[in-house]
Amino acid sequence: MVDNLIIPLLKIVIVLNATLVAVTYMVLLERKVIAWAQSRLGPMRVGPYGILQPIADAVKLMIKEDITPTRADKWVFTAAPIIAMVPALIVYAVIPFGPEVSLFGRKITLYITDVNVGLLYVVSVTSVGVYGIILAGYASNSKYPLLASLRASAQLISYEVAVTLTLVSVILVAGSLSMVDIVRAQEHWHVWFAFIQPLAFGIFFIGGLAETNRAPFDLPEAEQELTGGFHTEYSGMRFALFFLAEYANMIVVSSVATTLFLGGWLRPFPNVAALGFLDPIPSWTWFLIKSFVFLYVFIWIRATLPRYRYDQLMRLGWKVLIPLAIANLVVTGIVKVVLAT
Amino acid sequence: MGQAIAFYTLAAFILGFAVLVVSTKDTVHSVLFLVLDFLFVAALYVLLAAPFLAVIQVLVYAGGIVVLYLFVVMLVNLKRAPEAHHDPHRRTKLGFWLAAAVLVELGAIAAYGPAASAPAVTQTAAMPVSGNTEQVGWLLYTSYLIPFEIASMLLLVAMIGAIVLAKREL
Amino acid sequence: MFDTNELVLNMGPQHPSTHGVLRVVLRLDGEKVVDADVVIGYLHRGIEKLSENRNWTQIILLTDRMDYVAAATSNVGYCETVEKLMSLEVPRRARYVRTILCELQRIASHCLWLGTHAMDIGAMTVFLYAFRERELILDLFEEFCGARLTYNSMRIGGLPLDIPPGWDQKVLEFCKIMDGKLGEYEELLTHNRIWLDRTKGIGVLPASEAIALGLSGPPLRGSGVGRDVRKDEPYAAYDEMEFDVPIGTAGDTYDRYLVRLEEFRQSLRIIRQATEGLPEGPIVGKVPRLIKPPAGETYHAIESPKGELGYFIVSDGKSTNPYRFRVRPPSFCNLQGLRRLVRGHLVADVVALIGSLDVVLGEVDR
Amino acid sequence: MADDSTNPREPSDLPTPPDQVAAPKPAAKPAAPAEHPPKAAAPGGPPDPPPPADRTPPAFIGSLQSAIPGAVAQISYWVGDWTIIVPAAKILEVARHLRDAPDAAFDMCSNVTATDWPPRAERFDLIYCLYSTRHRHRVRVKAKVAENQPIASVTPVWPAANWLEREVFDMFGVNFTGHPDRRRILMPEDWQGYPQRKDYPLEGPGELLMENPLDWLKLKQARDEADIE
Repeated sequence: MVDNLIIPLLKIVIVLNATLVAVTYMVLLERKVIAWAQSRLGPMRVGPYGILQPIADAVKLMIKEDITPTRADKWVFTAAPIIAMVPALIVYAVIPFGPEVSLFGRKITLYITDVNVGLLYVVSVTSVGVYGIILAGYASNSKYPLLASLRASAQLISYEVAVTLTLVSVILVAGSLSMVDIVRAQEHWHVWFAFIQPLAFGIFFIGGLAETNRAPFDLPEAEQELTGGFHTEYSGMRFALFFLAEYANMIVVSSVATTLFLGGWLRPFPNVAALGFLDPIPSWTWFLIKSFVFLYVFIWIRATLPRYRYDQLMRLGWKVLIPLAIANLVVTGIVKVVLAT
Repeated sequence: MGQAIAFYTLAAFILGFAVLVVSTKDTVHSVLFLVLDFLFVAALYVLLAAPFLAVIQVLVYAGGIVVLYLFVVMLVNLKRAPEAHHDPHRRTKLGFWLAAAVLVELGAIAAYGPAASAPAVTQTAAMPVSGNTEQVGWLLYTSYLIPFEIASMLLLVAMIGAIVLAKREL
Repeated sequence: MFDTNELVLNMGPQHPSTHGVLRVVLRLDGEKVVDADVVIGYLHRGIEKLSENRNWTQIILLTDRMDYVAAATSNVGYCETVEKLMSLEVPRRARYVRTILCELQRIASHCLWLGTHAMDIGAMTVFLYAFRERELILDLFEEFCGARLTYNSMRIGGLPLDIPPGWDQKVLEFCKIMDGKLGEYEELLTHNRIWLDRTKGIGVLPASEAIALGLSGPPLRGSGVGRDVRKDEPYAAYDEMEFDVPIGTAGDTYDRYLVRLEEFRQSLRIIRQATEGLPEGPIVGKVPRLIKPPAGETYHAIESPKGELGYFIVSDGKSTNPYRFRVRPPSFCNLQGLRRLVRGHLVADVVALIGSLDVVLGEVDR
Repeated sequence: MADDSTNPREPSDLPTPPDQVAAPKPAAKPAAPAEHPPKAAAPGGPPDPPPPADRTPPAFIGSLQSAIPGAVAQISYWVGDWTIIVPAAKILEVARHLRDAPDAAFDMCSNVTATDWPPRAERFDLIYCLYSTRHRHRVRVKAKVAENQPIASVTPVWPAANWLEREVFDMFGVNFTGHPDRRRILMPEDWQGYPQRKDYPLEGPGELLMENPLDWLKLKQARDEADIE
């Protein structure tokens, strides 16, 4: 009973809440980091150094008037933010934050579940999240959101192909689809897969930027072109859901990248004994640090780069990333066969 | 018992959404119901202990193909004037008889066909691999290699055809 | 069966990238622009009509409200036109200070252009960097005339006030700071792959077309026409300054960007020369108590940061108001080229092109 | 020529003003004897002073005169600017010549505007400010038109004139013919009257309507309904 129901439920509650808090503070982090990049201070008023700003934002968004455009498709308009938010949250079910730990004399795994097809689960669930954006654009019955959702659907499909192909190369190396097994494989090989599969790592990172609609690929919400894109007509809490979904997706991408390429919860250089003094540090700390670095780079890129144009984005996806990913996959397969014989 | 309840609930949802897909007036709603339908079919696969198929169902159909449907539906303005719906070429009777014929056919298969006794399950013992994903892979590349290759050839041809059609200047 | 209608997209007048209240009605095929109709007039305040009922000095503050990001330049242009009409001579010191103010204003205006242009293309950090430096210029203007945006900083026949003590040193200090900051902008943009992709080959305008469309200022020079009113018809103290007129070769958005960046440097060069060689002497010429130019009409143009800013003024010689006051706003004429530029490009390029023309709607609509 | 127009501030460059402040309009108009019938009336028009004796007009004016007979009705020079006054009927011909003749080469039309002199029969002065990027010289061309009198648009010659002429049409109601896109540009499309005309009321129904939006809306609604019917 305790093992089958209460502990998983507790884990779900903890992960869900931690994620939501992380997401709101991610917004603050982004504002702060960009502000520092731009020689500003960022939010400073709410709490010391603006530390309570996310709470103020949440309150503001909740008490804001929730507007539904008169001629919008009301059901779809309401459903779209939920469709965007839910997949972003249920992905965390398979992300391993750490290995087994013993707590109060009970072995507890630091992940909600470990399914055989974990990685595919991540990919397929996030691919459903696209509907939030597409339907938001359609349901608003407005031209800017419509253009944005056309952009979003094309962009997400194209980059999903490239990202999935890189994942296949990782699966080939690890020999498993389970997220936990992939980390264990990196432990077994004594090396992070980022070093074995540097190309896949790069493509995954670029594709991750594109799939989360982050700069320089933030076309579906390009404020300067499409006045906010798919969420132009949204306000209040529904807008906030989109906002949260975007940041939750960022965290998902960083977590997946950490798991697949940076050794998940493993400490740096797991094979170097000289770094053994790092072992007492809890494994989930490493996971969080690595994910944080990813998120920081996401924000850093946003502060630095201009935005790609739609056709250039598609060209990059189809003519550069997908061929590279396929080549990488083929080479990986050949090497694996050669090494096996 | 629990499994039966789950199956019939899922089946009811699947059929209900399928009816909604064809009966809804708004094309985008129709596509949405199709997505829901696919998700429930995926749930059915989970129930059948085929998680790999379930995930692939969501990834390929819900996440990929239907997005393309939506893309086309939104790009091509299908909201026509009401009189356009009264299509003089509509063959309501023909459609009805066709549907009836399919129903009869299905009934005949159910009644007289070989009783499906899950031959795949018996084969698992012969397979050197365990786990759902590995079994699917094994079957695809051994017993069903030729259908698999034919399907991929078909897709390749379709893809080339699409490129030829879409590219205006060649 | 397929209804491939063109999509009509109404961009503006409320849109984050139309730099004010510009409205562009785009006819799109997918995301490709088939045609565009540029609709202006949302900020029309009738400055030309108003001026016919103000006396000559009062009009100076109306000129502030035209190109509100380069108000001092508008002031100088107007005052010089009236001086030309009255055959007034302006003391050399006043002309030098005018030159310094005009060039500071050019840098401030270009800072605003750079920031917003980069922002339109998605590089948000440049925006804040450029505004940081613009702030320094606004501080200098505040010290000179007490205002930060609408300066009213000129008088017919000279200046309202002499420069505050130590101001010239501050200007030189600013030049030193600005030198370094230009590198910062360039580092973020000039060789950035995405920036190049977004600006190279976008909105290519050959020289002959640019001239025919009546473009002036950086958009014209970006197309490779070495036309600069400061060189061709020198006013203020430009005949005593040494500077180059940068011109582009390809006539695309990137060249217009490079031209403006080089103009930063040339402006700094002019400011240094004018500040270091600032002559002593009076700041106002012999101006009659009642300003009433003799009957006649004239057209006088100066090089504002946006292009050729011309004033056509008719005096009837009897009243203390101009009989006709007409501005040739550079933004208005440059904006005319937008329709030609956006055809065949994508929606994302439209905002880049609006930014690359650097229009100020206060001046377009007057 | 280029030097003349460039630096008007130099006093040596300026002509001695031919007539002092508020002097009567110069009677002698050598080039246009029949041009200004109502000239005696008070604000009947700009003085358009003829060039002083020691100023020779630039060569392109002479060649314009010989190329198109009757094209130059009058030449004027004031504070360093040359103005050619041409008959309204010949404006397009003159424009073509000024753009294409190698000694003129006025390839840029930097400004088109108008001035309203109400008592005069040909109440509008249309003023074209031209510039040559090759020779770097300027000239102003002026044509006089009456209300509703058609005048050919110069947009086919200089595309730049498109918006500028639209503005003149918007503000003065000058009847341009052959303009590709003759719509109002700054004022709303349904605006009544031409604001820059001298007889346009500075206050009146137009402003009152703006102050009483309800009245405005009622009027608009009435008109819209009339349109639908």
